[in-house]
Amino acid sequence: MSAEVLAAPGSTPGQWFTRAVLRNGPLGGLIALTVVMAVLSRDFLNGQNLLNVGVQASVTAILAFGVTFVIVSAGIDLSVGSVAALSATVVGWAATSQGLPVVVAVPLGLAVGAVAGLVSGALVAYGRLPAFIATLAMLSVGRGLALVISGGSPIAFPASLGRLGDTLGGWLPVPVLVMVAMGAVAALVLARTYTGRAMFAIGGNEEAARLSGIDVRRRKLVIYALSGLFAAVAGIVLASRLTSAQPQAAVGYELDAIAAVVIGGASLSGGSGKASGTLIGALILAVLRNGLNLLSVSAFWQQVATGLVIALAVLLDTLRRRSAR
Amino acid sequence: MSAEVLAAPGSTPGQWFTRAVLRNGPLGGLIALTVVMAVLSRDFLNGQNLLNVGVQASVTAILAFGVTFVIVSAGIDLSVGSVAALSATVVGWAATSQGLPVVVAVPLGLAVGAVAGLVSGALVAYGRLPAFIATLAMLSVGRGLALVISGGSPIAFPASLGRLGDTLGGWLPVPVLVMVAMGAVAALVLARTYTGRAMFAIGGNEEAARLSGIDVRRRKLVIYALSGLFAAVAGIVLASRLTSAQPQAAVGYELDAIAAVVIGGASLSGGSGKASGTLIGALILAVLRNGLNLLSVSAFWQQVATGLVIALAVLLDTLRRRSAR
Amino acid sequence: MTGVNDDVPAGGRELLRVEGVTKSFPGVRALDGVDLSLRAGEVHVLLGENGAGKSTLIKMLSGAHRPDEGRILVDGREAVIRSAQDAERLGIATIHQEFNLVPGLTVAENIFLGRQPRTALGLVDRREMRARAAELLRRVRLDVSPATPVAELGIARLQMVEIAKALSLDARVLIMDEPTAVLTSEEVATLFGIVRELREAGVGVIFITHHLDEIAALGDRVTVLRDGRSVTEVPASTDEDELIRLMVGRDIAEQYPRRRPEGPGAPLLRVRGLTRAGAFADIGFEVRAGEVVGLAGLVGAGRTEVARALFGVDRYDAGTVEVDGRAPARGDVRAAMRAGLGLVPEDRKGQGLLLDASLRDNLTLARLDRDTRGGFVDRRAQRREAAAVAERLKVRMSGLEQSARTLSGGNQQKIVIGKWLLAGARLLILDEPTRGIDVGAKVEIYQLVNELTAAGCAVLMISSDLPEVLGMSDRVLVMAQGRIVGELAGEEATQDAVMELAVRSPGGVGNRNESAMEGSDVG
Amino acid sequence: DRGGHTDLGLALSTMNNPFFVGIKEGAQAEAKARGLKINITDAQNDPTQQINQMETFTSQNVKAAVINPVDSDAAVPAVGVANRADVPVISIDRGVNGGKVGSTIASDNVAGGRLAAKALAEAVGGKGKVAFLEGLPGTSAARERGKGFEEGIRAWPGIEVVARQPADFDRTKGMDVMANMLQAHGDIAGVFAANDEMALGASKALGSASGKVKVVAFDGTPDGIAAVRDGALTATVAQQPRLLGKQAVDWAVRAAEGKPLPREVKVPVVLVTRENATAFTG
Ligand SMILES: Nc1ncnc2c1ncn2[C@@H]1O[C@H](COP(=O)(O)OP(=O)(O)OP(=O)(O)O)[C@@H](O)[C@H]1O
Ligand SMILES: Nc1ncnc2c1ncn2[C@@H]1O[C@H](COP(=O)(O)OP(=O)(O)OP(=O)(O)O)[C@@H](O)[C@H]1O
Ligand SMILES: [Mg+2]
Ligand SMILES: [Mg+2]
Repeated sequence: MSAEVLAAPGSTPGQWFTRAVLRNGPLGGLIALTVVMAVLSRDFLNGQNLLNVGVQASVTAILAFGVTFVIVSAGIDLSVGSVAALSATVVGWAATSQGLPVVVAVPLGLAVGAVAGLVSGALVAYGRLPAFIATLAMLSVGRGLALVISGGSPIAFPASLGRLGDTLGGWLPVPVLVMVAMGAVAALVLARTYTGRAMFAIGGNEEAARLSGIDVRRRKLVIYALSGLFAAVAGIVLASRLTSAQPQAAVGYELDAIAAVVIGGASLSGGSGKASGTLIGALILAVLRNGLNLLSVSAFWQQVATGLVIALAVLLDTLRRRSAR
Repeated sequence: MSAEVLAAPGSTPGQWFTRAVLRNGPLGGLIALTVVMAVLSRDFLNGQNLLNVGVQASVTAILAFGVTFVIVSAGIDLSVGSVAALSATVVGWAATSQGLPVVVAVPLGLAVGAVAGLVSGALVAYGRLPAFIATLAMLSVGRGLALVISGGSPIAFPASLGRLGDTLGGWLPVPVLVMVAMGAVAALVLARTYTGRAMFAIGGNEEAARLSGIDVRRRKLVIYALSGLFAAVAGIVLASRLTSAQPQAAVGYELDAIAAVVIGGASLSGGSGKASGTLIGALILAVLRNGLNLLSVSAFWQQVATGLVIALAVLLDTLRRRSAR
Repeated sequence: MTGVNDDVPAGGRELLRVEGVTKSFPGVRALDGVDLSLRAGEVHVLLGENGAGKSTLIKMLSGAHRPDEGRILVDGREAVIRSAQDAERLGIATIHQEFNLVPGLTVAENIFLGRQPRTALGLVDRREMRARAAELLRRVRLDVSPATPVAELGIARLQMVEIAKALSLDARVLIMDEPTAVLTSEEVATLFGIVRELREAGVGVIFITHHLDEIAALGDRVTVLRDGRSVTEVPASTDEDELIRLMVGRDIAEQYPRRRPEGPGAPLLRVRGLTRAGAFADIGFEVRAGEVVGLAGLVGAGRTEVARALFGVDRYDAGTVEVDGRAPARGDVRAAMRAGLGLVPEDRKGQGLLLDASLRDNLTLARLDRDTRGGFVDRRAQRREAAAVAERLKVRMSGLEQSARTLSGGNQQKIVIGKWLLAGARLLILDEPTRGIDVGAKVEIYQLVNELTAAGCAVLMISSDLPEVLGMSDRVLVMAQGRIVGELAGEEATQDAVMELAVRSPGGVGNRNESAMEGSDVG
Repeated sequence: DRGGHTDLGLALSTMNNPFFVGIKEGAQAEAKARGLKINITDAQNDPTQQINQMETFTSQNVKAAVINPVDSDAAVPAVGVANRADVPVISIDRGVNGGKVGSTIASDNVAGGRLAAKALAEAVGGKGKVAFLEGLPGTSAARERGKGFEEGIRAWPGIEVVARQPADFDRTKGMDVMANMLQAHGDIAGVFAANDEMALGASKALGSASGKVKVVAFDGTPDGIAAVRDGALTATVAQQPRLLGKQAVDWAVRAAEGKPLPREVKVPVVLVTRENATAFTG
């Protein structure tokens, strides 16, 4: 629905704008915000800055793709920020402190992310913990382990991995490429795989999914493991950008990731959500932060503005849906 | 159910213990944790330290009582930490910077908390935002406003209010008294008031509540306003303990408060919850932190342990309910 | 329609056998040593009151529950059915009493949920899935696109999707738990046709229903459950009174015991020109004190929408509603309640009950305001009131603190009605009041309706169960496509007359095919 | 041994920054050398937790406590806890605005800010546009370093601070905020970042321009020093966290023994530039 065509012949620009926003939901919100920023700051709308926005969105977006799986299946994952930091720390520890080759260190980091997700998933599926609590516990445990492994200090990232944070051909940032690739994977998983469709079924009606022969518990393991895996990728991209694994990186990113998913049109009660929407949600947050920095808005007011825009973006989407009825 | 008598004649202490924990749910968890801490540290079980635990639980508990209202009605409130800081900042600003008398400043701070809750409530009830998003926005806005009002610096609290953080008769800490009083109010609200019963009805089945003549939207306003009001009280107690209002106080306390409510036996899907359970939940968290500090557990491992205990406490409660069936 | 099976000793070899199965839930022994057997090519009807254990029994066969004791044999070999997948492997397909559909997914995906066809790459093959779904939809005569999200379908169509889903399994044993409860006669006829085809093909069918007339029409054998025990097994040709006696353990003199009070009273409800674009138009009627007015029509005729608009749940675009001469504000449930209206919604669990709350809280919910003084609720008064009304309605419960979820369907419905009695409603709108409720409990609800009208209240009864509408109403209004197309007073109201109006479009041209009329014979 | 006995308590404000980890390590090493048992806690920047932790220390009957205040005002009640239990208190890195504190051992943040201003001004040749990456709003380190920097830079009329944005002491945010600032101010000559972490992020954002744009930082963490050595950072105002930690234990022991204490112990800040970076050890 958010992909409907912008067709509104014979109307004033104002009407056109309102309609465009209302029709296209999250995308409309992104466009509106972009227009506002472009009008307010002449530095906003240039290629380099837009690439910056892309880079700045990348980590949140990759985290948010993983969280989309969980939210579509009516769960929630508060642990992704911690898991990202833990995975990156493990990569740094393996590659730098233990001197393992990168081709071993990276899969190890990804595995750690997936296992952290698996543990949360097991607590949810077999321990019947509410997802909020299971992943809150993992938030705490993951961060603690990252600190333990690193001794609290950043670990340098091998130079070869640093390239993940760089640009290709001097202009195309690799984090943006990774974001797009992970987004494509997420879209494919959601739309076309057995596990993806099971996410919608579990989120829409868990009992029905179970009675239709879906092994709900095993699927939940896979769902949370995927979220952990995406978090690990995000953590590695983040550390590559910084060329060091920071045990205290990505604190609080889980809320940004969840906000991105919901701004992108998913429902927290499960059963709906799209990778494209999530990408748009992450871009909205990045445009907002970038624009507020460009406008030199005071630090304190930035927080106020961020809150207002999050509320407004979701409000617009809610309005759109109601008017679409 | 959690108040059942501990009667288990003719069994080994081990069996008795398991049974006591399983029968009494959150209370059992608290007792078990206390016993473990008392065994591990000889400093734990003395009067002064236990009063310390009470004080240390007080702010989380007061926040959590407010969050209980919201969770019982199947909502969630992520903004309570920010709102607590905002309210305390307003009190400090009014009393110290503006020289208003305390009897004006405190009601003003309480009003600010209630209004912040009201705004979240309006976004949820009339704007149809998911509670997670509405209160996430308020988390950001509230913190920003606290920083704006204070200019980013702590504001001294008037001496008369400092007494709220002190002890009575040289031993009885006032925060503990406030906690008990607010707990009693919360219990009364939940069990005996129109709004309290409406919380259970809305949380149990919102559509059925609406079709039975409960004005769901207006009640939601009241529910979130109450949560904001409790947050304001917690903020004032916190600032009194610190003798200054800190705009960056209580960051992340919302997760502790929610964890306390859930550990206390409430369901995040609404319709159940008790003030006594919430108190126990807050005490479990405080005993855990106090005990880990007493045991000189390294800061990094403390985070791991905290996560494990949160998961374990809720797991035990889930087990108990399943075995009670 | 006569049963084709009366004289044919139906069925071949035994497909399924249940021996001494027992199942307990906390506080309830739902099944106690139940035996059952199913042969290939027979329709075996399970009959019993609400809460007798029918659904629990079939849940053992579908893998939703495990028996505490006893065994299940499939093809003579003992089978352990742990999950829906196990059941599927054994060739058992089940249509559960509760819908098991995912609202956000399409019809095609719901049909193939968990078993989607895949492409060579292991991805879901949507084209194949839609093609196969379209085939199944044709078979159940459901005219919707496989790409429609099921959230957009009405309750009857949902049931047909469930049936298509079960058929897609090509099972040897097909279990149907009250499939006809939400269907109109037209769809019931389609369903019966399908079941007969399956029987010819040697499929064994377990069929649960509260509509006794369907038993002779479709069944071969009947097993009667009472209080979790299998009481007896009789041929399906056993007459209805005898079946009722076996089921409830006593005779029920009259299935529709309507007693009309002397003379119509003053008008209680007056509706004029009520319209909401896209839902209903120009609805006008009157209900007088002491009357039961039936509102009949095909599913989707707009009856529920009208009820919701009257009660202030939804807004309306035009028209007036007067209760006792006063007009409650539009779209305001509380105003409607103050005026004396009460609504027993069609979706009992979704809209009528707080399933996990106590019976006391459920019963007193609609009078919470009145039990509140200065912000505080008089809990003792609530308990007293709830106890009194529960006693008056003869609710079968272990106590007022029992949760509503654990009551049987009939008792749940009594709780919803009790709520409105306590709220002091004088005009009660009952939307599908006896859907899924057993004969015994139905009669108790009808007696309650009599008591209400005798006390000067009135009832507007929406029902898709034609015998019920005819048996209990003093007047019948018929709706079609959002309009009232006719009113039939007591003696003119016959099934044929109602159906003729119901299938007629408001313009006056009949647009339904013959099967609707044929289906109406079933009743 | 049921927790055994504990001699000293060290209540750190946070461990989410290598600087504080340095203090911890310095203190731990010194305590070990003296055969003392020390309980080191992390308040995660929450002053309330700090009170709780001081209460824990008194429950453990420590002989002296060291506090690294989250906030100078909000630490007063925490110090009060120790005062009431007659446990002597040393404060480290930041002062306490009340209560009875034996000694305050600190590197001077305001003076450090001034030093940074001077270093930056000299590095850019006394004129041009500069940007300022602020610390986490509301924290005392952010305030004091900012104050020192603003005071110091005022002495250089040729220099204009064109942008001022918080990056919360966080490396990622430092990078993103710097990138955004560069969009609006492509012509800046220098940056002051209120800690090394933000500076390292900023220097990444500057990328190829990092040679031309001078970055002055604060803290002197191992990563920061290394970056100065490589030329990615122009200079950093180094505190000496290990030394701070060591001295805290020294003075705490003296306090426990009832020996007289100086009110203030200033651990000097050192401007680390490319020249002295190799020699510097925190
Ligand atoms: N999950 C459960 N937990 C507790 N009690 C249950 C559960 N499921 C069923 N029961 C109880 O078991 C008994 C049998 O219920 P069941 O649903 O099998 O009845 P039924 O014959 O299908 O009734 P109906 O005609 O209303 O569908 C009832 O007393 C019911 O309340
Ligand atoms: N939530 C909805 N969204 C869209 N259309 C709906 C919705 N609910 C009902 N409808 C449509 O409105 C029309 C009237 O439906 P309604 O449920 O009022 O019929 P009814 O006569 O009460 O039938 P029933 O026998 O199912 O109660 C139908 O065409 C139905 O499909
Ligand atoms: Mg049943
Ligand atoms: Mg209806």
